[in-house]
Amino acid sequence: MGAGYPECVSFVQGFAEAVAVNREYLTQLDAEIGDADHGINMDRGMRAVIPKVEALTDQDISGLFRTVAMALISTVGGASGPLYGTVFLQLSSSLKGKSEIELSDWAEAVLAAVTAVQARGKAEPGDKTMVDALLPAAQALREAADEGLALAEGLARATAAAHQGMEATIPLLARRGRASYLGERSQGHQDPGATSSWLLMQTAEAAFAKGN
Amino acid sequence: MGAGYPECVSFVQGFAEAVAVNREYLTQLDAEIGDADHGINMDRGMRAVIPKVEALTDQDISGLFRTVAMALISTVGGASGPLYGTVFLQLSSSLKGKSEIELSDWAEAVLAAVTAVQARGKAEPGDKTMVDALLPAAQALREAADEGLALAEGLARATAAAHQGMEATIPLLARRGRASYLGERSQGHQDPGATSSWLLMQTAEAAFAKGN
Amino acid sequence: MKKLINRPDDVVREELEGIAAAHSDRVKVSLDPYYVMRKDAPVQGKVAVVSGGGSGHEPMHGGFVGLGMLDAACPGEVFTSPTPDQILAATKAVSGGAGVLHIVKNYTGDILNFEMAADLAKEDGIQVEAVVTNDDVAVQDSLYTAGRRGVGVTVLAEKICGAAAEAGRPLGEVAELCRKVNANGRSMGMALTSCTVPAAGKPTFELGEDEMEIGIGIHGEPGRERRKLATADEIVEVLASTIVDDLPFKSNDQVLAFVNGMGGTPLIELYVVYRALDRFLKGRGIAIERNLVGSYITSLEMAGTSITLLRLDDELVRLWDAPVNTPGLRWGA
Amino acid sequence: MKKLINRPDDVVREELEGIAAAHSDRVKVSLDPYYVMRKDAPVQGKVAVVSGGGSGHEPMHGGFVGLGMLDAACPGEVFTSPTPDQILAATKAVSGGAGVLHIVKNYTGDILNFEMAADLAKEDGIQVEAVVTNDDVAVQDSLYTAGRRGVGVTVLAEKICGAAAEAGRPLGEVAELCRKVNANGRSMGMALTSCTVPAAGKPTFELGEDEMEIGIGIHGEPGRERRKLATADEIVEVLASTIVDDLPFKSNDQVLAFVNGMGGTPLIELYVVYRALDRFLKGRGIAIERNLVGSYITSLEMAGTSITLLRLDDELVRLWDAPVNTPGLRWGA
Ligand SMILES: Nc1ncnc2c1ncn2[C@@H]1O[C@H](COP(=O)(O)OP(=O)(O)O)[C@@H](O)[C@H]1O
Ligand SMILES: Nc1ncnc2c1ncn2[C@@H]1O[C@H](COP(=O)(O)OP(=O)(O)O)[C@@H](O)[C@H]1O
Ligand SMILES: [Mg+2]
Ligand SMILES: [Mg+2]
Ligand SMILES: [Mg+2]
Ligand SMILES: [Mg+2]
Repeated sequence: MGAGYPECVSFVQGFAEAVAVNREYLTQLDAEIGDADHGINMDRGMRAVIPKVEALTDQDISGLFRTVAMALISTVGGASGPLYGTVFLQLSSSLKGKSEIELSDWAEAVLAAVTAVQARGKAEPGDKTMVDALLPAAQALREAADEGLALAEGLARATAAAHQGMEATIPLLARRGRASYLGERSQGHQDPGATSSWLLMQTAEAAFAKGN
Repeated sequence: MGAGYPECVSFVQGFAEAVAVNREYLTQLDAEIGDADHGINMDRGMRAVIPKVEALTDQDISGLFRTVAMALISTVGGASGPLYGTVFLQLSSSLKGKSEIELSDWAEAVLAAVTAVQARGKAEPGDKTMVDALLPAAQALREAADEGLALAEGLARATAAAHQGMEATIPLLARRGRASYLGERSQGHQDPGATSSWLLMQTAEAAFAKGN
Repeated sequence: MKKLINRPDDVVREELEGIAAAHSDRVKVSLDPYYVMRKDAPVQGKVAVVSGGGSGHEPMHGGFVGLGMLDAACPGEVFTSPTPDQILAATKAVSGGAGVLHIVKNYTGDILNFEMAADLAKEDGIQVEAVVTNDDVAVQDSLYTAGRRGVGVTVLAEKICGAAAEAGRPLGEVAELCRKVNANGRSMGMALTSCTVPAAGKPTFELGEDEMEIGIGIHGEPGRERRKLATADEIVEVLASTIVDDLPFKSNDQVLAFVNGMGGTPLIELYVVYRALDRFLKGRGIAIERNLVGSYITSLEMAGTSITLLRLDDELVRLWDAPVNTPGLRWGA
Repeated sequence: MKKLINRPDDVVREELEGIAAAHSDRVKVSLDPYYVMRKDAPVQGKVAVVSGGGSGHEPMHGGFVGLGMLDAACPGEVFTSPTPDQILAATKAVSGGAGVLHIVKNYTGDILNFEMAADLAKEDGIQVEAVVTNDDVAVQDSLYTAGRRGVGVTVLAEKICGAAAEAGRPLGEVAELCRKVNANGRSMGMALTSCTVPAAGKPTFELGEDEMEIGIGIHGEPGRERRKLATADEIVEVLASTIVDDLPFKSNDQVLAFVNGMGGTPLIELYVVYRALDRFLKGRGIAIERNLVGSYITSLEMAGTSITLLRLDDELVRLWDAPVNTPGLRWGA
């Protein structure tokens, strides 16, 4: 049994809550190697998303993610606005027509989303960005789907992979985004965008895995 | 036996030293009810005075004090520059022609100096200014001279009177100078100018009373 | 103390050397004694406008020297009035035969030093008129005190009198105009932080994280009152209502609204303050005809703001709009 | 956090309302979405110059809208790039049929948002060229990084390109000119204190009483290196020699020297810095032909300075000298 429209809505709401709860934490991570606004940015964006999502009537998963994307793009700004906008835009187009998401659909959609983020932001794995959490998560989903695992299990692996990827950003030298200006001083700090991307995977798991 | 030219020079030098030693103290008093520069101002002035005084050759007391006055006026600025300049200008004219200062000369000169300061600055006794230290000192000198006391004793009384006048400024509400802008908040603080004026009387005593 | 300086004792001289290096197209700087003058001074037949005061208020006064504003400015040490010899030298240097106006902020030190200088200049045959600005409503005014401080209105008076002098008006009229500006202007300021006099090396006063000083001057002196930190709107309400009630400014008055930064406050905040002031004045029916937003009369790196209102008439508007070309204020040229 | 604001979330909107109230003679302000545009825009047949970026850098960019400089500026939240819809709306509003130049500082966020906006504008039939400024020598430049930040040169590029657009030059030329300014300009900055993002509520970094950050940007981000506090002369030596050696600027080069304050540094200190820079450049045989001293590209209330040098030729001098009439920069008008 896959995730339907209600699960997708609770994924989006769960992400908004996670971002709100971690607003200071994400901002503090960004203060260390950036400009102290990542939590503020994401929270502003997700707070704008919620009423838009609540106003939706037609139970369309693709439309839902498109709404999220447009709201993020027009309220977040910064690097994370277009990049998370791209994530949700790509989820929207990958999932067009679906009313239930199976593990293989989600794996494909997340992989396409990472690819789109890389196309926009030119970040390679290891550059200390959100890609370092998203790409391992997408790969874990892909492998889980290939192995024929249940949705819940695949999602759990994705969260674990994102978490590992996020933690692996700590020793990295930033090569993209604002942290790259710090050169060697960026080492020893966890990337804020990788952290919010881990939260994204975690909330997807929590929302989609209910009862799966 | 009165004070001669060498004693007057050591008075000026003593005042320069006293001001240097009390630079921070006077500045701190001014920080509380003024603009944190009285010690800096007086020290800048007296440092400029010393080489000018050392360059003098003609052993003339009046000329010495005039030199001090002109140096203070052209280097101190602020309220204290013209006011201490006025003090020394008046000492200079009161002591014109004298080669030794007796207690009655000094009493007359200091009284004339306070009067000149009041004419310039329009401060009345009790306005929380240097007048509150100088005027009691001048009056003590006058009385001591009238009583026929020795120079040393008269000077000691003047220092004590200046000290008392200085301390008496603490509860006063400032009505002249920068401290007056504070209104009631000026109460409870000792006036910086009254404090430097007490130092002036103290150094006069130390310099003139030697062996008297 | 964290400042971009070398030695505290050298700050004023080095600042003047910096001004000389940067603005030699418009000003000449004398280092002994200190003063800044228009490059083309003395302008023959023109009234010369001279001001001065302690340093630490930049761009005032040195930054206001140039066409349509000051002929010369005399900077003292930080927060210390200049000395008579400086003022005398500047007065002589810019005197073009039509007399010299001294614009003096009401501080004992400034008054006394300018008085001495004016006496000496008159002995040298130069006609001098002095006008004292005293626009700070935070200070109680009384015959028995030193009276109110001269603050923000000084900037406006220098601009307006400079324009009148440039237009060839005689000394008596320019001085009268200066008194008119002063009579129609009122100011009040507040601070979020203290400043540090370089030679003193530590902040003049200490303020808690949740405190502010209301009614400060421009010399790092404490204000009339310490209060709990408030919003920009509340602060403007306090400053502006005190100012408006004092003159008083009335409904249908036209004013120049000047929102000034104290040196450490960024422009973004000054616009938040201006917005509140605009609303406040609209509420009182007072029309802002002209405005000035920026850090023009400062107190070193103090964070805070002051508001100045000047009641305008056609003459003042015309003179305000006249060309000015100084490092600190420039338009129409 | 001590600021003259109301609620942290309202700072940008209220600032814009303040700008609208103060400068309605020259600009119009849109609050939904946020942008500031010339009052007389769109100017038919003229290339429009648009810039934008996070707020907190005032007067950049909103204060540079007006005759001879920007046609529109898009302010994001504090230190956060504006969104594509803002940039699109501003681009459409000022497009006068001759194309629009986007001047974009090199930050991932600015690049991405301006790119999206340009794509959308092109779909609407508007010709857009984007030029990226990246003048900060504190940042290592490499194909494999985000490259250098855009800082001080942006102000100069906006002035110079604005003048060229005003003179009627076509989009391709104005864009080429912008690339030329960027190619000939270099900057570096330092901080004595951190700043506090209003929504974050506490300083972005902590610095000891005897420490400074060298190689900072304009977003409160830490610099390349933390060092012991030094004198103004030593600081200038570090910044200026890194800048000069990078391009490199050579003996007999003519430059525009821009000494910028980071928002919390008073003018008196900037002149001490300018003096040191003037001496340093004289020592290298580099001639300062034009200069700019003041706080033009700031980082909220950060104390610190940045130096920008731009190699000049006759064309750049002419365009720099051309009239400009904006709230933040004005001459000849
Ligand atoms: N080129 C890029 N590709 C992918 N992710 C990026 C890129 N640049 C920045 N990021 C991500 O964006 C995060 C910062 O987002 P945020 O702080 O909201 O924006 P800004 O850097 O504009 O202030 C970084 O931690 C990083 O994960
Ligand atoms: N009108 C006045 N008459 C007499 N003394 C005055 C007057 N005004 C100020 N003073 C004295 O000057 C002192 C302050 O001197 P100083 O700090 O050097 O100058 P400023 O007030 O200009 O900074 C005060 O403490 C007070 O004693
Ligand atoms: Mg950030
Ligand atoms: Mg003082
Ligand atoms: Mg003083
Ligand atoms: Mg940002």
